[in-house]
Amino acid sequence: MARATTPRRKALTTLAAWTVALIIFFPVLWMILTSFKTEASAVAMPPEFLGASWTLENYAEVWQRSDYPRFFWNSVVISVGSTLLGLGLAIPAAWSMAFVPGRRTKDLLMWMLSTKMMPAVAVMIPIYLLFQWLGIYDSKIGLVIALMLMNLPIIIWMLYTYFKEIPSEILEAARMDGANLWNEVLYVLTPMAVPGIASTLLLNVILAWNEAFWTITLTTTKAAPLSAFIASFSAPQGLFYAKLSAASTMAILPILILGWFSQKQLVRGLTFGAVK
Amino acid sequence: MSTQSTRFAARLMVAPSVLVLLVWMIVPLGLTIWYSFRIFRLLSPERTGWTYRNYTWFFNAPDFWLALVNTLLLVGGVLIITVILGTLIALLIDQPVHGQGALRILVIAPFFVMPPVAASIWENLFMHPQNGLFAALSRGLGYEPILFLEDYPMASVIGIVSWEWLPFATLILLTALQSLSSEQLEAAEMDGAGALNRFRYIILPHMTRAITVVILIQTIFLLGIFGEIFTTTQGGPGSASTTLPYMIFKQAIVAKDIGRAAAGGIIAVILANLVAIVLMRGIGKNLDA
Amino acid sequence: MGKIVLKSVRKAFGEVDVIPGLDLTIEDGEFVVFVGPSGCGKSTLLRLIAGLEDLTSGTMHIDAREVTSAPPAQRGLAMVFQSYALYPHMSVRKNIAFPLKMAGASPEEQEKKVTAAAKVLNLTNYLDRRPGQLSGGQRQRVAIGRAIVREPSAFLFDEPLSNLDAALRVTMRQEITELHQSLKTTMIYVTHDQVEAMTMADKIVVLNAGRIEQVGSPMELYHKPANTFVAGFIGSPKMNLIGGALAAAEGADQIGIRPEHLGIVTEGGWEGTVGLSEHLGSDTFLKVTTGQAGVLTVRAPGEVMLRHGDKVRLAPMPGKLHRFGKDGVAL
Amino acid sequence: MGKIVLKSVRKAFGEVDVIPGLDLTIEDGEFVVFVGPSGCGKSTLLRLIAGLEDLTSGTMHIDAREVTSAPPAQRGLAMVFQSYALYPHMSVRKNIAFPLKMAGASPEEQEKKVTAAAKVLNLTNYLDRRPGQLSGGQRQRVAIGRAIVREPSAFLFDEPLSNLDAALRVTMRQEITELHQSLKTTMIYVTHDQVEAMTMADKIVVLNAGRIEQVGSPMELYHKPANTFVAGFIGSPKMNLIGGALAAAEGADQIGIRPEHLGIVTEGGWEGTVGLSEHLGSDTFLKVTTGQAGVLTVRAPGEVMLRHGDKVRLAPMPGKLHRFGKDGVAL
Amino acid sequence: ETEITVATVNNGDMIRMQGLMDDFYAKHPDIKVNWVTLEENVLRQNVTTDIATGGGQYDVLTIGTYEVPIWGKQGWLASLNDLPADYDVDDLLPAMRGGLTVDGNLLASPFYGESSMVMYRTDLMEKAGLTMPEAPTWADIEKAAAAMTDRANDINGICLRGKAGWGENMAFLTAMSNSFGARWFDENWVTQFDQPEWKATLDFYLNLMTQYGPAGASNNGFNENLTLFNQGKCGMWIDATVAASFVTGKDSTVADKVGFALAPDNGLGKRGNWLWAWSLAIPASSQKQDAAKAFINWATNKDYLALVASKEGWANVPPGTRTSLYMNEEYAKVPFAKMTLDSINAADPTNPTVKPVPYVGVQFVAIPEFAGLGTTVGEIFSAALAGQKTADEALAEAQAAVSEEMAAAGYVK
Ligand SMILES: Nc1ncnc2c1ncn2[C@@H]1O[C@H](COP(=O)(O)OP(=O)(O)OP(=O)(O)O)[C@@H](O)[C@H]1O
Ligand SMILES: Nc1ncnc2c1ncn2[C@@H]1O[C@H](COP(=O)(O)OP(=O)(O)OP(=O)(O)O)[C@@H](O)[C@H]1O
Ligand SMILES: [Mg+2]
Ligand SMILES: [Mg+2]
Repeated sequence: MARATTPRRKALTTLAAWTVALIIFFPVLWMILTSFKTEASAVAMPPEFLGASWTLENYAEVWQRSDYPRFFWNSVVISVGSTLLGLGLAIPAAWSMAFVPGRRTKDLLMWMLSTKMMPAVAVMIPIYLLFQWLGIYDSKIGLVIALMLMNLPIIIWMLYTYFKEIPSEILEAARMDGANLWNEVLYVLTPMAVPGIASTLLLNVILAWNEAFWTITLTTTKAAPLSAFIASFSAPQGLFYAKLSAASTMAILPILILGWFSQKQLVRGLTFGAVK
Repeated sequence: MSTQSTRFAARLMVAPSVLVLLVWMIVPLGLTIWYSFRIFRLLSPERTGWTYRNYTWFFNAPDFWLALVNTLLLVGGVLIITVILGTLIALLIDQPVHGQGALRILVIAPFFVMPPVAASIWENLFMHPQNGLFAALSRGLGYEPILFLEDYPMASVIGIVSWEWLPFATLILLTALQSLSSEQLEAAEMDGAGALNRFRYIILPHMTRAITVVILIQTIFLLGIFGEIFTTTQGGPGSASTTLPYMIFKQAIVAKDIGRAAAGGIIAVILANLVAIVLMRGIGKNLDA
Repeated sequence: MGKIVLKSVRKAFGEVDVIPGLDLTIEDGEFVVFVGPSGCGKSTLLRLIAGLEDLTSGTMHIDAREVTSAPPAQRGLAMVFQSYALYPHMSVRKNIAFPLKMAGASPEEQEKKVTAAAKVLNLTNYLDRRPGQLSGGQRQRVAIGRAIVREPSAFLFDEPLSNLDAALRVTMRQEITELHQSLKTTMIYVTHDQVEAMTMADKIVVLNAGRIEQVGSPMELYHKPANTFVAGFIGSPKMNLIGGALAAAEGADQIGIRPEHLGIVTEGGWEGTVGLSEHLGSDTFLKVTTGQAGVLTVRAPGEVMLRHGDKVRLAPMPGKLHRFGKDGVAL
Repeated sequence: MGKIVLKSVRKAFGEVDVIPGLDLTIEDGEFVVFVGPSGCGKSTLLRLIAGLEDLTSGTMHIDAREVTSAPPAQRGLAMVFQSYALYPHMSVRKNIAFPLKMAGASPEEQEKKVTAAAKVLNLTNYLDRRPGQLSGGQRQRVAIGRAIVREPSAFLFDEPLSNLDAALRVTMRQEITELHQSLKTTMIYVTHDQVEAMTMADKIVVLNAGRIEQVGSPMELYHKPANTFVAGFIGSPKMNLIGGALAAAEGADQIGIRPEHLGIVTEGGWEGTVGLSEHLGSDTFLKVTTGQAGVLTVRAPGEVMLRHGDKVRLAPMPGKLHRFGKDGVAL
Repeated sequence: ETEITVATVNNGDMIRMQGLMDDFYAKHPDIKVNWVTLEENVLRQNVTTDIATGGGQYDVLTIGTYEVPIWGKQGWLASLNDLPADYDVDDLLPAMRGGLTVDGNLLASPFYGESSMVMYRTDLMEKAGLTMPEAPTWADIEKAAAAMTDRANDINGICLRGKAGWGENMAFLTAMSNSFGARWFDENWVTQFDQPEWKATLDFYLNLMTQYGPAGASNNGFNENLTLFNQGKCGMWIDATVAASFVTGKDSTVADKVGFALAPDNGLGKRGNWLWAWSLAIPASSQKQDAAKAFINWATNKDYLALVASKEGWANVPPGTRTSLYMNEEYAKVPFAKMTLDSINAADPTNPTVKPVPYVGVQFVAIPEFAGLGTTVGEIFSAALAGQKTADEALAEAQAAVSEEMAAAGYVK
């Protein structure tokens, strides 16, 4: 909007927004803080804030104990790969459903989502056997495909919503300007939907990054991502909060950084001023 | 703008997605239906044969109906919390504030935490009656600590899952907010609508599609949740916080009874479809327009 | 290069029959203007021609090639949308260059043509802005720019000048006319502006509720409207229609006389009282309530200073009467 | 109820000074029309008054109350946006009823007023459609309907009739004029249409690049333009401006004569050759290239059938000459 | 070069082994080991799926005492009888070896073994004017718990497992029930939860916990109780012997005030302690049996114990597998060494309780159905602990659920 907010109002909203954000963020913050405490200090009662004994030991141990870079790299390949592959399939599909809706479009959308209805544990054995049989068990490509299929409905759904916001006249204009379908999607639709595509991308990278059932069930060593790394730190015998926190912090840090860099895209609103 | 040629192109462009999803659905679904009528225990491969008892076992299980109710409670509770809070937070962080970028990252950060880790953070660092921060807080205020997981297991699980999914809702709703043309808001302002009315009559209707999407997507995810329950309450005490997916989880992972798990899966699919149909009836029309 | 033939074209949106059935031939190189009341289907017809909507039934040919179901890109037409439909994420320069880019023009050529178009359209200073930062008229000019940079087989304009000021509108009108004369490309033009319709068109198509009321040259429509609808629609202020005895005397059901064909006389004619008088400077429009002929609109010279309540006598100029039969059709 | 006073109002978008500084008083109950070339800042000025944009500097009062930084809702104004700004998710009925609903009107009252407005605006059949299913003109009418149903202290119209056909435009023009006469509410109206500006305005404000060139009644502007800019802008086709010897003979730097004030004579005057001739039916516009006075536009009667290349003699009507000094200011 | 994939649980001893691989590579330069380290439940799920479907992803598995007899019966595990002589099979603790041998074949080699025992706070006992016998009875425990409970200072007399699960509360309760003379099934696989022994067990447990236990105990497992004990909030804790090294370790606030005693009995000749080992086994389907055997030999050999001792000290040697370790004078200096050995020796998997049973296992029943059954019963008992049902209701429910499953699985005709 063209009106500037008053500094007072801005200060108030800032205060409110930061309070809410910190409340929401607090558990994560607490986990990060815990990761720098000794195990004893981590569970100390009453909780220790400033007086805690800080240490980097947990990180050192976690780093030493397992091959973090390998897990990390697998996570990157799997989550980014599956998301990009998914986007490649989903953008055209979402385009058709948003701009050329038929009578069945809504049913189709719903059906796509319904492919996610089967509880993972119930299909574990069938999928496991399938992967063994196809020879893609414990391979990155296998996981890329699995996670892509898992998230494809979500990607399509999200893109569908964002595409729906774009006035179809602009696409028509492109068509009149001689753009073929490909150009229409590439030069007009995609750039206009950038914020939507960016949040879809981020959310799906996160979903894939955090997926902890299939990634563990379908891997052993070669393709195991950070979820397996985490599973090697949770709940062993003994005190573990600090180390688990350190491992978790290491697992979310990359994605936190990715979020940081992509937030500009995520939050950029487009002015659709060119259409009445 | 739907013409013959675009319609043809459109079919062509959905085809790959439909095809892969079809395979992805049919093969496991077919196998699962097959298994659901088989006696198939991983650890007793010598016992085989056809049976319908995998299904009857669920219906006869004393906690089955409770689990159904809990499943719906979980889905409904989390949906209500995330959609309402998500909308409010999206509105708040859509305002011009200092440090907007950092702020937004903080708000979506919970989504970055892997579900098992999130559950264990909440269980151990917050809700634990002896070591948790909440306990420390209530002791500090002179109250007995609340036994979250023992006395309010479902509410606790709903709380944890809501915390995990709040960023998802917030982010989608925020993106939707940003596509609202400022001219409409200006027009409403000229028409004498105050902030509340602008929200109710302009912003909210604009966001209905996004809210619908949040509801549908989350419903599908939430209908399958079991990890958080396993980490925190183990479905208990007793079966107070057992959900259908958690029942299936126990059959598949603990008891290794694949036949029963498959039957449970089929029941879950039917339940999910029912929920989806109800939802589509109720809010599906928000998807077009 | 651009003969367009529509045969029994019908278009319905769901239940609503927007165009119930229509035949039209547009000759190569013609400048055709569609006029008609708001909501009569002008934009829809244009979109059908463009290929942005499917015909519900009927066929369409461009240069003897059937294009009934060809996609827009294959029809080689350029269009200026009523709602502009600019690309919000591209600068004005990129907006205008887009069709060239799609046609595979080299960057230099693009730049050359964009610069030329911008000059014509008074947009040179705005080339690097985004559409969101432009005024309504500026946006409309960008939309025109986007259409004229390439060489389509026909242009489709949907009220392209409605947001421009009079001066610019005159300039743009002349630019488009010149463009037409130099390119000899078929142009189809929707407008509400009488001046535009009358001055630019080779042929005017008057539409009403999706039907063609009359097709003809501007002068034909002005001088020989086929029916009362066209008579009332072409010419501003609109033709006075008079029924009753006066019409019967002429052997018609209704007679029509344009405001500019009513003279203020001192003797004879119809006596009346001035109601509203609108002063435009160049002209004065009077609403005169007469005994015999009802309320008549009169165009008087700008100097006429008659006021509310004054008595005047009006006489139709000889030979300017139009006669219509019972069904409104011209006799 | 609606006196609006702007003092040293300035508005800049970043670097661009759209309105460099402007004083304007609009009396209560006045009908003020803003005209000016596209992009001169009309819409911006309207938005400033509405409170939709912040002033960069200056002050603004409505009825002696300072509103410089009051939010729009507190100013009690109604506005029709150039881009309509309809609520896409509401039916036409709900769109129009929205301001009433916000004002807490009862459902019956809403229904009554909406029905009445719809009738005036020819929208009765469309009340249950969504804006997306309407034609451009229909949308514009809905926007007007939304503004007129309630009783604001002033109306702001941004080119409200630009997408309507001539007939409807005349009707709407009269409706708005009548509305003004019955309500006596201040109205600020932006238009590109000469006829609208001349017939509706109590006072016309001519803007150019964010500056006021002249404020006055339509007849003042027509008969006594303050400078060449106003002279050229008011009146269509625009006034012929002639420099050189002819002007010097009148003791001016430039002289101006409107096309309607040039007579076609057989003797004397300036001899010239007809270039373009535009036939509107009611009138014919001729471009005549003369030796002494350059190219002149002439409005001749519709019957005049002069054609390209014909020789004519033109003479200015007595007393209709305008004289301008060096800086373009009227003498 | 042969690559083998070893699946291990993520506990301290296993992690330590991964740090000592240089020694293995020095001895076997032609073998490369890929580790899959996972949390217990996840590991169990993955290896079970793999072995049951013949996936063949792993060459060496870490499995528990519960799985060995069941998998062995299916023929899924390769025999380890042909390990080289320096493995010294006879050195294994007899209780351990017995539990891992099926039909005369040693199917898994114990890497680390444990039992359960009582850990108590010497300072609190002293304050209460009590002494803990070496081999206490349940009555002693109750008395001590009552004496040590000090709600005002947030000290609970006793902490016990309450979290539902066959490996959580049911491991403890099943072991405890042995000392009360209870059993899961009689010789004909008839479910026994309706018998007075079980009622006595559960009543005692519930009474103890509600009176002297911590709040919210129905969610406490090993880790939660360990934390509580280390924070000084428990007077006693009966749990795995391995906990001894933690409660006396650096993260404990009560490290120097901990005493140990054998798990309690009721004078019926059986103590309430369990027997568990994490063992290494080779799937019958593995293509790399030789390399896998070489690895197992290295990891569970006497030399390995010496290796750990030399690198990390005797306190960190994986306990509970070999007689020779307990003969070692150095190791005898470790405070809880003897108590561990005595506890292990006090458990007899083939003859766990007072009355005869048709199954193997101290704190479990080595049949495939047990994981499901144990978890179901665990939930019921956990609900009872949370106060949601009475002991009688819980036992009746357990009886019904278990007997129905057993009938369905064909144990009882
Ligand atoms: N998608 C639609 N669904 C239903 N009716 C529609 C749709 N689009 C247009 N219409 C209706 O079709 C009729 C013709 O619309 P069209 O846009 O062609 O009018 P127009 O002649 O261009 O009017 P204007 O001069 O106001 O732009 C209108 O009555 C309009 O309400
Ligand atoms: N957001 C903006 N940022 C920068 N410049 C702007 C912005 N909005 C408008 N302008 C510029 O301000 C000037 C005035 O715009 P305005 O919309 O007021 O023109 P207008 O007189 O209404 O024109 P029109 O008759 O074409 O609607 C134009 O040159 C326009 O490009
Ligand atoms: Mg139109
Ligand atoms: Mg404007």
